[in-house]
Amino acid sequence: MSIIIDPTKIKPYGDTLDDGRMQFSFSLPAPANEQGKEAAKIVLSKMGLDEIEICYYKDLGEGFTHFIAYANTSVTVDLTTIKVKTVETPVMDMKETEEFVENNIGRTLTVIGACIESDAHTVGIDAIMNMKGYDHRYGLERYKCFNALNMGAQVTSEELLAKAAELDADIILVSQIVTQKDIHIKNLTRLIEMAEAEGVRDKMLFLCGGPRINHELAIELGYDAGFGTGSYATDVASFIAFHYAEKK
Amino acid sequence: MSIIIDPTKIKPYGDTLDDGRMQFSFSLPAPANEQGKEAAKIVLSKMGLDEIEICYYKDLGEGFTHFIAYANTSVTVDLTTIKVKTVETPVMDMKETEEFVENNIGRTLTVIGACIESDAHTVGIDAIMNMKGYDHRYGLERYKCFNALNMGAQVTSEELLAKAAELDADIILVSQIVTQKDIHIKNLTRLIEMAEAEGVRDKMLFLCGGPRINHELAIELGYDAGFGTGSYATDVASFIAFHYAEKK
Amino acid sequence: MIQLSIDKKKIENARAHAKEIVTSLDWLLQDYTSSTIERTVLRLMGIDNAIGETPIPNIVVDHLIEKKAIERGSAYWVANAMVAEGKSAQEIANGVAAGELDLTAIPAQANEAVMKALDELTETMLNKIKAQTKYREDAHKKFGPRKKPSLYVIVATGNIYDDVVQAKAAVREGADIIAVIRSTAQSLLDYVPYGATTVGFGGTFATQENFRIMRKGLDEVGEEIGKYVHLTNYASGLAMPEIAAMGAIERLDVMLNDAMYGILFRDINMKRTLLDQYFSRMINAYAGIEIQTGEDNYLTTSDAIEKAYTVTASQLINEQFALISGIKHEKMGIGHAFEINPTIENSFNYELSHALLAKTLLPNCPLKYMPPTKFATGNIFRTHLLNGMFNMISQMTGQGVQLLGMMTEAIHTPHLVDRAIAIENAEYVFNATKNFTDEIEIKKDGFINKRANTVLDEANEFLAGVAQKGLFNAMAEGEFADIKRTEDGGKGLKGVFKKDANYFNPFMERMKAELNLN
Amino acid sequence: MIQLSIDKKKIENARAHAKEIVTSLDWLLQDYTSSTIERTVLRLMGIDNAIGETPIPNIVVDHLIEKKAIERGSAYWVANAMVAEGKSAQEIANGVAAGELDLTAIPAQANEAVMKALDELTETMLNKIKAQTKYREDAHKKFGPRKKPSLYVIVATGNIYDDVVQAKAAVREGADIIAVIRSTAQSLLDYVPYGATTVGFGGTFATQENFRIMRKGLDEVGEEIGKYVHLTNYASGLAMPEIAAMGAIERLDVMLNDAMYGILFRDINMKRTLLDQYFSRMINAYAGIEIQTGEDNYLTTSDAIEKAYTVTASQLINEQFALISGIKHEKMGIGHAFEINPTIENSFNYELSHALLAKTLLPNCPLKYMPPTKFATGNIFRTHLLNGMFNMISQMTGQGVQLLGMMTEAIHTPHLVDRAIAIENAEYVFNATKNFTDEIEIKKDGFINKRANTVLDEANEFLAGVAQKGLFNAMAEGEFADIKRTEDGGKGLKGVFKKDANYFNPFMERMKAELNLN
Ligand code: B12
Ligand code: B12
Ligand SMILES: Cc1ncc(COP(=O)(O)O)c(C=O)c1O
Ligand SMILES: Cc1ncc(COP(=O)(O)O)c(C=O)c1O
Repeated sequence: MSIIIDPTKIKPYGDTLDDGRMQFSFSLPAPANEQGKEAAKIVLSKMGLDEIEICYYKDLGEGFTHFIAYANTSVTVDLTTIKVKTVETPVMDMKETEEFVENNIGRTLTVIGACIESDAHTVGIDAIMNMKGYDHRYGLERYKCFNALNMGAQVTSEELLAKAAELDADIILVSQIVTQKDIHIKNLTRLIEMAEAEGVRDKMLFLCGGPRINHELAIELGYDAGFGTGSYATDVASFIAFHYAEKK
Repeated sequence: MSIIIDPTKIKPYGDTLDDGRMQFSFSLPAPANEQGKEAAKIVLSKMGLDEIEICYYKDLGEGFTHFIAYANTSVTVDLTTIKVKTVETPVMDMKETEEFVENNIGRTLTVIGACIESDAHTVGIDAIMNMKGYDHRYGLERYKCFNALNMGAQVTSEELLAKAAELDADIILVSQIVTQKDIHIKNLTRLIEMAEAEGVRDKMLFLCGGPRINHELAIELGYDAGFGTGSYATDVASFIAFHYAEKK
Repeated sequence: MIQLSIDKKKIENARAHAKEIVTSLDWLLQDYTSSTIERTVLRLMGIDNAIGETPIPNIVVDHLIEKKAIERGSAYWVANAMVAEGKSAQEIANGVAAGELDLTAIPAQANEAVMKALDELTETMLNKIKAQTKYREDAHKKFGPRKKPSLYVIVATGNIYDDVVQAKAAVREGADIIAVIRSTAQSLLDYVPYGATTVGFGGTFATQENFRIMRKGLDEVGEEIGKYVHLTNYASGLAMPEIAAMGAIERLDVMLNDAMYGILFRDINMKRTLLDQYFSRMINAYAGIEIQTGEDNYLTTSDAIEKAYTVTASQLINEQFALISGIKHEKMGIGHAFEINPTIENSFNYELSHALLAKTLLPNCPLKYMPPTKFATGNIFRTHLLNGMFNMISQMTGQGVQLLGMMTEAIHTPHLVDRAIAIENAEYVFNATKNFTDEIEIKKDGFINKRANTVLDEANEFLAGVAQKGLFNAMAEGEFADIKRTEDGGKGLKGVFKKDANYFNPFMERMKAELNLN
Repeated sequence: MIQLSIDKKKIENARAHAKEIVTSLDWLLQDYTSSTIERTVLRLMGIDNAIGETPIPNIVVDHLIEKKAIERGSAYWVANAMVAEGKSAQEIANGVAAGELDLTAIPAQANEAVMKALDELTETMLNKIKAQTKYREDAHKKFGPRKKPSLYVIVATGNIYDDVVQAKAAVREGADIIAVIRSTAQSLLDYVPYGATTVGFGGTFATQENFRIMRKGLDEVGEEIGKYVHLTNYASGLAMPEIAAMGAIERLDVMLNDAMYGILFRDINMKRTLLDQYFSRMINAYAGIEIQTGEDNYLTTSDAIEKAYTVTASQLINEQFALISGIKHEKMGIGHAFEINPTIENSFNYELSHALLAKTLLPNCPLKYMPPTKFATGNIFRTHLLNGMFNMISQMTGQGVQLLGMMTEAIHTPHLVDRAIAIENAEYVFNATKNFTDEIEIKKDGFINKRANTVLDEANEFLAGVAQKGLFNAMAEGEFADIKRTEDGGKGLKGVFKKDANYFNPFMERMKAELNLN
């Protein structure tokens, strides 16, 4: 008697299976009155929604009005056909990784990290690399099996690749936090193209991370892996370890 | 150099004219992982959105996940063609209405109000009718020009029409607050059909109100006017006064 | 904990007035019974089921009313028939329902035999209830006590099976208490619907089957996550004690069970309501069920500042009615609400003052605190923030049960995600301000303290007036919530009966004895 | 107001250490100048415009540097040429820019004539600035003082014209201060870009034209709604005093102007930054512009509890640097931030303690309070609630300027509606808790009081250490924000020059005199 979900046709859920109910909030250059409300309804109805309820609106000044609405979509998604690329290596803690590398790779790996180009947000790459770590996980600098260098913020792709060549790096870690106007895509693409041009793309692992990055996007951009919000040094270290063990 | 809006093609506005940016929040019967995130993206993309950013998701338990997203719509609306029916009579204060009725109608009008059928929410109709009023506006009971009776909650359509016949009412006020499963539409329709069947529809003004009611909907349902959130006794009293003055 | 500075005398006075109001109704509570009380007795004797929409307990009691035999109590008649026919209570009731048996026509059996039959039935049912109480206590021993303030959320889909899914999800997110909202106006039904609800309106009916389905769901998820989850519903309206009995049997943990709600807000006859609440509360007391009262209802129609004293007065009256039914303070979820207009300057200070007054008057009660509802708008962001301030006041004043505010309060009954967001809100605020009140003192000469004293003074004056003229007269004069109700008006008066000399209610007797009531 | 109980001695000690740190840099501040200081002088003399991307003041100063003549100060050379050629400052500068004039090749004119030319220019510009100050003061007389805490919101579209629309909308909704966010890393530009920005990144450049455009917009909407709206931007980075000068001319009201931000967070050479901030603050002081400092930056990378003392230490250092430039406490918007991990138990108590400490140390400053940013997530509902608690702490501790938190902080630079929702949040909370602190006292032996004392003790110890080893050595050892900077490292050192005996800066002289600085 419990509710039964058909995974080939899932829909948004408010409080009844398949009601399709969603919440919307947006502004329009329209007046804060019944006419504006109607305009807001039309926006939603053109998006294929019905049972549209404009439950709130407020004048924002300068000719704009804010609307909050609920409405039903008839869109369905087939969950069974969605295959997303994700990092699938098991996650080991620091000790396990150290032992694993010792046993399976038998040498120290050199890791170079940076937040590249115009981006100055180092907290993310620091979380992965710094000695003191983040959320009770030590960063790569503390791992015996890694020789880790964090170049910090606003490092150009040129500088990063030069340093990698200098230290004969095994792994490159790139962080991109700012995403306005898709700047992260541009920067990440620039780096990988430069690496290809220099013929070093396949000599190293290229990993990237940031709040709007996931594994799928990273692969698309030509990287070996991508790590989003809530990633830890353990995830990255394990991925590196397994990858190099396999390669060997 | 200021931004210029074309009213025939308005679009949602985030921070740049015509960016089409909107906020979404919804749940899906999908896992809280990259696959679920992709499902959420597909829902939005099937709604015609792009630049989709799933900025948050959280496991709700029992197989459901909550998603918060921003995305751009390409939908535009022509504001110039939207004509909404609204109550257009000017709004007078109590004193003005009393004088207006005295001068232009010359008799006391009988008003009967009720929250009909299953609905027990009286605060709305009380706000319009009760002596003490609401938000610094007295209710119709205090107007010298009205003979007002508030029948309260859960009054059946039959009872309401019977009372109207008994008192030879001029105006009927109906409140509907509960809107689940469109119960308000059903109730309002039932009343007006009953009035028609009894041949009294045109003998009285039929006004309705409630948070999901507007003038347009009221007209559609066969009423003379509708009043939504934020209506006051002054709005209703003025409408009645002008209407009867015109009729005379 | 922060303290108000209030003269103890004032509190004693107010309480004494409330006690006077309640004890002056002794004549009613001791000498009268009602149709639903008698149906409750039958249910406790094990009689269940319905024919069409009509429950068999209703058929049997209506039969006794028709035969003018109800004054002796339904227990005797059924037991007498059982002895005479050698059948079970259910079989006898079925016979009546089928029109085959006239209970009053069966010859009187030996009194001892009848009493023995009743004793056995009483013993069986009370043991069953005790087993449920023990189950609850054991579960708490195993999993620890309920959090304070507890997170209370409602499910209101109208389909009990959907409700279970939503309830389980809420529990996983941190809910401590699940309230299954009733289909609207069940108060007015002079019976308890039968079976599982799948298309209720704004909720499901309070039925024994629904109780059972939800209890099972909550026990499952509770075992899984290591928590005893409380279940609540409404023992309210024209079938109040029957619902209480079902709750006792199906192990509900909390029951909305107000002494005066039915009179004021549902126009149920006052004698009927007061009688029914007396027995229903006794059942709750016996089963270790925590009751909750409905003071928030005053503030949905009246102004929360102007009429704050009505909340206080009602709290003290509800307390006295609970005490005479054997409910301990630890199980009295006396109610109040965060319903001050948020545009008012210093609304936070007002709310804090009112909430602190409630706690000061009823320090050992798991107070039930209702969220902002009236001033919730379609602006979900603003409503979410109001709920945050409400949560903070709760944490600051040591409320017992926090009815979580929903950001969509002004829009729809809660969606799955609304509940999750509400729980997250409360958990953040409770944790962030956990020991805040250890850090501060309330100034004696400040507004908060003065305001609480003013409200108490007003309540005191009000209660004194009511005590003087009597509760019935006060209600007739519209003293409560501006609503006028008369002693012989309202629904359900026909179901009130004066007991005759032979009247016997084996359950009430046993409960009174065990609860040490006179 | 609530009070901490803190030994006055401790505060005096800490302040004395900070004073020692700052006064020991007197040799630098009195004997050196920088390229941007000299460009500022030129701008104040009325030189503007750019050739391609390069502003004319840069061309002239670079010319003097090349000719090794900058040590005498740019004012003299231009004035000398003006007298010699009978041209305006701008004409002379244009000549240099065109490569037609070598300022050092022009024969030295009579000293009196040169001084007179400078006097006139100084007089003109300082009168212009005074007129702006008077305008501001008159506007406040007409419309009343700024609210406290003031509502401060940012506009950051990257297009100054879009910014104006959004700023006006925000003002209509209640904003008191509009901050136009700078295109990222302007700090590193050793010049001030020219003209209006329409495609900035994460903001528009701080340019004189942008200042003018926004000032006009705000004056318009302000007149309309009857409020004087404050405008703010960043006087920060390698062109710090030039931006301050432009702000003074275009009537900005507030300027982000930190003494050490550039050194620590932008790797600008320490001598350069300290020199530049000295003159820039003097200009702000002269123009009645309120400065704001950037202590929040420490907490975006470090833990807000562990490193709370670095905020306190920086506040006291910033205070001393401000004082020696003539800034009064009423115009010192010393910074701090609500950046404690919200999952921490009693995070509210910690935040209250820290915010109260700031207020206790700097009771007369319009403290600038930064919102939760680091722990903002994509969950807009939760972030909105955090902002509500942040607003409450601000109201409770009498902050001067509330940088409103945006519910979309973790997602994008604010949308039009995000700002409106943030303003509504603050207005509700401020009003609801308006006099809350009149109602309570902080316990002397409680956590909040102890915590504040601990932070102050830690800051004291830290400042004592820095005072002992000197600010430069302390920075070299990474004592600030775990960042190591050396005296001769970092950007912009090449722009630092020792003044020669004939050095003359007519604006600094006059400002010092009028501000009563030695
Ligand atoms: C702290 C902060 C700053 C600090 C940065 C200090 C520093 N040294 O890093 C300061 C104050 C300097 C700053 C400045 C600016 N910021 Co800022 N900032 C933030 C803030 C508040 C927090 C970011 C953060 O530290 N998160 C915590 C870390 C741990 O999370 P994370 O970065 O996502 O990292 C995790 C994962 O993504 C992953 N990861 C990240 N990188 C990598 C790399 C690898 C290899 C791997 C494996 C994993 C990985 O692992 C990490 C741990 O789990 C955000 C808002 C927010 N709450 O997100 C805005 C934010 C990112 N900033 C923003 C902006 C616009 C700016 C400015 C441009 C503003 C301006 N005009 O001045 C400037 C310029 C900076 C520049 N040039 O890049 C915007 C970006 C908008 C967008 N989507 O593009 C945000 C979202 C704020 C906003 N709403 O406007 N900022
Ligand atoms: C107060 C209240 C109650 C009180 C009502 C007390 C009373 N005597 O009215 C009580 C506690 C009894 C109650 C009960 C229930 N309620 Co109720 N209640 C509310 C609440 C909190 C406020 C409504 C209110 O008073 N608003 C203030 C008034 C002034 O505004 P208004 O009604 O919109 O009226 C204005 C205009 O609409 C207009 N207007 C209204 N009527 C008319 C008529 C005319 C002629 C004119 C001209 C104008 C006009 O003018 C008024 C003044 O501006 C809302 C939530 C909310 N914040 O909106 C839920 C709400 C309306 N209730 C709801 C529900 C589901 C119920 C119950 C069914 C729950 C249950 N299962 O028990 C019951 C049953 C009631 C029933 N049978 O109808 C839902 C409705 C969901 C929906 N959209 O359908 C809401 C939205 C709450 C929720 N989120 O679940 N409720
Ligand atoms: C005490 C009490 N009983 C019952 C109810 C609701 O049930 P009904 O609609 O059946 O009266 C409420 C609603 O608030 C209540 O407070
Ligand atoms: C004092 C100060 N100056 C400047 C900035 C930002 O400007 P830029 O990116 O040019 O350093 C900040 C940013 O927080 C700041 O705190």
